[in-house]
Amino acid sequence: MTRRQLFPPRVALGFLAVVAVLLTIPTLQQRVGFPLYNLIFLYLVFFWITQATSWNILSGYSGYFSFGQAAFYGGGMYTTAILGGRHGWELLPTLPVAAVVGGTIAALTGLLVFRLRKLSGEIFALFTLAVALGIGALVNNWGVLDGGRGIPMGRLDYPAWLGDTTQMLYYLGLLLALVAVLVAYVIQHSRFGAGLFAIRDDEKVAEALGVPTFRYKMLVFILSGMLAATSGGLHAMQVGFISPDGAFGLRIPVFVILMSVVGGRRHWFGPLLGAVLIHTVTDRMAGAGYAEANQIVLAAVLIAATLFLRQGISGRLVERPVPPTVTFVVAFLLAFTVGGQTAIGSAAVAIGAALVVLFLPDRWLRSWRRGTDGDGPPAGADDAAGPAGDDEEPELDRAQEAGR
Amino acid sequence: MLILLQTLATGIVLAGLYSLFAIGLSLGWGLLHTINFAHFSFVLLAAYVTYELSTAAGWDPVVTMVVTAPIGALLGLGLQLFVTTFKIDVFGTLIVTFGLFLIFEAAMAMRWTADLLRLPSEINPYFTSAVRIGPIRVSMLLTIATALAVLACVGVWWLLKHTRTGRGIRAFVQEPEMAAAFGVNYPQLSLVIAGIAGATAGLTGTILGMYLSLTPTVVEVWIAVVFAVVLLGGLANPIGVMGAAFVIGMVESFTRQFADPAMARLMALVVLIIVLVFRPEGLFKRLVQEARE
Amino acid sequence: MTAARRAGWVAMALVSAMVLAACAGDDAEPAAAEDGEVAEAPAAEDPAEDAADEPEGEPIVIGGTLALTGPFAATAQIHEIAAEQYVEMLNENGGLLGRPVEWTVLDDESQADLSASLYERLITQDGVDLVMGPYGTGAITAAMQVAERYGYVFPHHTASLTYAYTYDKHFPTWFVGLNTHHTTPRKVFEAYQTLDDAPQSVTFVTNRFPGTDFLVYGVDQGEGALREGGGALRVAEEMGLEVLEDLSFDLGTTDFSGIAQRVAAVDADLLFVGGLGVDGPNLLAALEQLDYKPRHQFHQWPAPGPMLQVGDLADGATSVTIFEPFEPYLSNPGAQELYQRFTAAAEAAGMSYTAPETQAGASWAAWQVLTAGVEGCQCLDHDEIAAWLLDNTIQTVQGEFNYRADEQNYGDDIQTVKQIQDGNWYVVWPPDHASEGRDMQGAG
Amino acid sequence: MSEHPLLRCRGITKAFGGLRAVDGVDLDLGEGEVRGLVGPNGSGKSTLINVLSGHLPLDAGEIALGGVPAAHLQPHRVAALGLARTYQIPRPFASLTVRENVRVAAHFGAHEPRPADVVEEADRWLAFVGLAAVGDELPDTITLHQRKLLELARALATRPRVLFLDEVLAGLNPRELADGIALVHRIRDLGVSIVVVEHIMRVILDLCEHLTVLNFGKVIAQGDPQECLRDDAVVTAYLGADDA
Amino acid sequence: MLEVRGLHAAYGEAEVLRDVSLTVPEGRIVALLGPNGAGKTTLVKAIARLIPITAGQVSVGEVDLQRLPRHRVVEAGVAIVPEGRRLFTQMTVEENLLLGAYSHTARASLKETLALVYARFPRLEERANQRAGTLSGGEQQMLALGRGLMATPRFLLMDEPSLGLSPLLTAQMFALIEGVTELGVGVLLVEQNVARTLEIAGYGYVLEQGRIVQEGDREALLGSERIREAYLAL
Repeated sequence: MTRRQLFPPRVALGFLAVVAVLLTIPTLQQRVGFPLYNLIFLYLVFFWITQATSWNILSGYSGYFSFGQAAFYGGGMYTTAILGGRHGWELLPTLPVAAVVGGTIAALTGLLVFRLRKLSGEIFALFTLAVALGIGALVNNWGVLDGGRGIPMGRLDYPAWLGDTTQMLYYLGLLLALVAVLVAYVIQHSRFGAGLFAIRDDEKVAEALGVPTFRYKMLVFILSGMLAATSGGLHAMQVGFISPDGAFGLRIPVFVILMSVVGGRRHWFGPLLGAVLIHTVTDRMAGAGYAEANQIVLAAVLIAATLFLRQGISGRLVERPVPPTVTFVVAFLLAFTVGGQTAIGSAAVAIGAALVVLFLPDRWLRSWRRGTDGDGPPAGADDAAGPAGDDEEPELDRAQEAGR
Repeated sequence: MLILLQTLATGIVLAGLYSLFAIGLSLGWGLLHTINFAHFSFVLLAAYVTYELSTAAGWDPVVTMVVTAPIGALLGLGLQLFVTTFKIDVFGTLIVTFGLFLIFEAAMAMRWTADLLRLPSEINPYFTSAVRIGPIRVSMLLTIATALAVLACVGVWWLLKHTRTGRGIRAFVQEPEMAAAFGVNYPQLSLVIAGIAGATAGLTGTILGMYLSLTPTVVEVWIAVVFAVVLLGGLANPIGVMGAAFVIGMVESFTRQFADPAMARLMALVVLIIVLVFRPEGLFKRLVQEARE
Repeated sequence: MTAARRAGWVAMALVSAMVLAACAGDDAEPAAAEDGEVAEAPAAEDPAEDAADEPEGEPIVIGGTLALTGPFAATAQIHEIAAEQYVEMLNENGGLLGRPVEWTVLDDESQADLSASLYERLITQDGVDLVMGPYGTGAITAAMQVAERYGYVFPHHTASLTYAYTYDKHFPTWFVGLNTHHTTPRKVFEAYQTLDDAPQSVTFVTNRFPGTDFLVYGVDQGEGALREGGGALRVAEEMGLEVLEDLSFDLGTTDFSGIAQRVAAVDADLLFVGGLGVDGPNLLAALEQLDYKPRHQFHQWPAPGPMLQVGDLADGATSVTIFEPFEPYLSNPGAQELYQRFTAAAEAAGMSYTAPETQAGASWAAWQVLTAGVEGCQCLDHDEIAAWLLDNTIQTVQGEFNYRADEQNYGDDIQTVKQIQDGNWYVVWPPDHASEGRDMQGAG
Repeated sequence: MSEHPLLRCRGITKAFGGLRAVDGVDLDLGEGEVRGLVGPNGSGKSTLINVLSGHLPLDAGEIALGGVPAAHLQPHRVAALGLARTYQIPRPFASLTVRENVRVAAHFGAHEPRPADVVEEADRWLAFVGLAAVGDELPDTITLHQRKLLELARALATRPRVLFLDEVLAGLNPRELADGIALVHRIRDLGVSIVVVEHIMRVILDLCEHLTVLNFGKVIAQGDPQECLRDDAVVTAYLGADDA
Repeated sequence: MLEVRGLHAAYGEAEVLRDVSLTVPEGRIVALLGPNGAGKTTLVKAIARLIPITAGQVSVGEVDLQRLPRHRVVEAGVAIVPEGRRLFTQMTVEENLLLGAYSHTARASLKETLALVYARFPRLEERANQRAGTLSGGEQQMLALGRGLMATPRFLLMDEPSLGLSPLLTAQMFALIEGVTELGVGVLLVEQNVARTLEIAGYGYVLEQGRIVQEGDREALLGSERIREAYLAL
């Protein structure tokens, strides 16, 4: 909701500090010489942050749950692949085109689902899935786009000052993630965001209070599509070989949903948190031949988060910010220095520790602080878990209205 | 003319397989408010069971249905109990069962590895043999699937339409409060539906076990087309499921016969998108509808 | 459900995730990964074996990814077993440069982009000495760009988009020549021309998959360094075959009845199936339902087991190969070891088809190429390894490789044509490579 | 009926299937007027409000708000013209706090004057209805009465010229009822014109200067509340044909 | 005898019913009067166990309804003809009636009850295979009543059966309700329409803001100022 200032000094400083640190990392990497993979790892984190955040401003903020993220991601990826890989464009000019393509796909889909028919939640979700699969099938069959052969990316030119490919991906990935997060932040704290949240909770009431629901939904859909497609276009450089089933498959939607649901869909910070968390876990487990175990664990977390954690981790973190943050920093340093883990391994360990602290029942934490006194009812946890039957009464009312 | 009839016949048996696959999903969604993504896992698990029983124990693959159908039913019951216990809403079931789908997929990959498992021809004569009607030939296996599909769909339709249980279910879906007031014990009836839905998954699995080379991910290519049938069919309408499967089957069959075969799946998706835009409720009416939307 | 219990559930789930993640993090270290792999491999070592030269010193770490899970996992398994066996054999025989060899394999989940970032990780974090290519055209194409970025020698076994590989240190062992879309069909059609009932017409059925699509339809003009736009379709016309039907289908197609009807309707002399895996058997089953058996049939990359399992239907079917578990291939250097080790390991792993054929052969050859380069230059320097490989003839289970820099490191097409006869595969073409007493058979 | 009413409705008709839920209703509302809208159950009051606020498309009739035609507009356009409503059963945005609920309304609503600071604006209305203390609570943790007040605060924050109150006072105990009546008077004193739907006739008499009585979707009496309630048609509608 | 003693019910924190007690004898019509919003519908739902109560007791003879699982209340002899009919609109008339006899007790005499209902409402028999949603308002109300009777109840809770009906149809409906008592069924008739209701009800209760404020026989209530006050503030 609107504060008097969009960026209070604390928030602005925080953003600047994080960005400043991240900007120095490639230089630092060259000086100090820690593994280059950390850059790639961070690029992938940026990529997932961008994807998850772009999904979330649509599906988290406005409540229209989409399974069609791949339509934008794949659309952007193919734009860059066709223009760059086939027609020899430089990388940078392909990205705005990718954004336009993503925005167009979103706009057309939005016109269909929001104007022509108002599709309900589940149908909307499956419709977007059908659109993504449909575009995939089209790309697979139409030689102008691909025709099933796949497009090897080769090397695209880009301005030399962006450094080598890894650094270029890193900087551009960071930029996109920053844009995505800022967009999410600004939306959340603006009139636009207030309107979207209202749409999510009760579209009819929102409309009655003066929220131009159709315009807002279209706008956020297009914005989401543009962000995801730009990020997909850049990611084409990382993927190297673009094929329809890779670009329009289920993996991207699954992961962005997972990240946002676990991280929290109602806060700009949620998908960011989810992306860092899930990608770190996946990176540590999947490569090491634990793909199946990883899949089971992630799926279990998805189920648990859906059932018990309606606000995601960010909801909990907002209530209890300090102990987990401190735990994270301490655990990271310990693991890195004493434990001899890699930076990413340390991060995984630290995240684990921080999560444990985050989800310790309040009673325990209080009893640590106050000795043995642990009688009070656990506050917070209720709110974090969210109300189960929020919508019952409005449902009833809607039903009555329709019945009259 | 002959080629037209042949294409029609091919489309019909394809539709049979699609409707057998989709009927359980449609019932769960329309009657139990569970969009069961794990239906696909149930099918694949049953397919593996058919494979195991046929190769290791030497059963005729068709006979394995006496095992796979109950397994499917049990899985359906288990899921329904889970959904009721945690009071998951429609949308929640989609996410939760998708999680289950991922878990099943990984677990099956651990158990059966990623290797291609295929029933050898000598114990699976159904795969290559055909049913002949005059000059027209259709796959024996798909004909079995079609017979099962008709049995399942018509059976469910009859159950819903003409039995006390079916009346109770329909009444509850329309007016839960009134149905309860007149003595409908929904938790019990919902288990009946969940069991039937699961059993059809088991039957589908046996058919696919004979039809495909099994890998843990093989079922993914069916997701789009099966959801298309469910959405087009109008929820919980067994006859609608058959009708929708017929439409999709024909679209695919005719595309394969008279246009670029690679476009078949695309055409099916295009039909789905167009129909959803103009008739979000599907091509067919829901047999059972909430009184108030 | 009380709030406290909810939080408890979540905490449990997350904690277990993290514990696993942390463990995985440890195991991702090369040393530990080796343990994991050894534990999976069959413990069939013979203690009586004379440990001639015990390798010593710092291990040489070779990294790579394979599609251990996901849609390509069925075939990638073959490469995993082959690699394990090769490394085991290497270490039993004194290692590489006298040092032990460790094989770090990561799972790319059949995703090209994952493969690319995992190679980044192997090279820049884990600091592997050498890399081995992944499985699958997409993953290889993606990973090769990473190898190129860091100048690593990149042997790979199954990539099929020859024209796309311009990296000067990539070494293919799917050794089919740069113009495979031209040479492969030419070889196949030539084999068929030797028959008394040589086919006069052909029907193409093509999977819309990068490799198969390329082989049948060729490339657009000006793509890569190819001399021929070509593709099997064009080659067939050039060689005087009449193309009666040209059908393509989607990856993941399971219903072939419509296609089968069209194939049967035109009744061409030769059915050219540009498919992979079980496409061939599925199409044949659909044809069988129509009581139609093609007079001649060629299958691009069939899964060997399922093809044999369909019985009579596939009798006389041909395919191309670069390695088969019989003569003359078994006389090639290393072929016996491959055959014995692979078969034993595949049986132990419970695979349905245990004999090594093209896939295992390509994998083994890739390892042979890599170790030949290292032993050849007696170093781990990538430039020197590449230079040595380009300058020398490499002996592999497939035969001799002569890498030519001017052909994007491809050389001659050394594929042969194999055919199913009496329920088994035999090499039948060209004559000097044919299995003993076997030649190309016409429609019986 | 005044010459230039703020809200002018003529011949409003809305049918569901064969049933004419609202059948040619004329309704005027002057500046600063409080008008009661009553009628037996099912007489069409809620439907009328839904039609006037744009939730349901009307079949026939004209609506003008401040001289501007308001029929067939989307609800957010109607809101922009300055019409706000509450819901019989409160429909708060469940995932937003009480304060955020009001802020959404302050952000949108009537086009002008848009408040410079929605935070202050929202807090002002929270204080106005007496919910300042629970501003940070989620709607499902406050009482039903408070949720009804939240409905009010949210409607007021849209800066309406016309406000429909759909049974905001139902289910209150006598003391809450007295407070509620006082609150409605204070809203009227702000210059807002109000249509009150209410079943408790004493409340109607306390609140309203004018009354419109509906039965079977038609206006059966209109004018002074006391007179309306004595009207034979009204008595019959409520108590039955042969009045004792 | 249907007995309600000291019943309290609430939606969340708002108490909607406070200490309500009433009795319905078999074969008689008891009116429950009161203005809109007084809590009449809530009371009916509470008796039928469609909403939970916070205190009090509802019993039919010896049976305490609160102790039964929800779907067995109908077996204890209490059926409902709800406000707004709430028919199974997608199902046929006959299916609605058959569903009325869903309970085990009612199923035993299904055929006879159906014949009886058709005899009383010949209109329903004519339309047996028509979907309930396509009936006219009066026919729908008839069907709701018929469905209630199919449960072979000892007590019928009727919530505003005249809602939305024209005066003529209302009169017919009330005649039908009177007929129900001939079967020995006790009726709790919730109505706004005071005069009409008291023509057929011998006894009545007046509910205002969740409390019974008055009870008495027909004459006492008809002359009551309290009722005019409650309805019209006069």
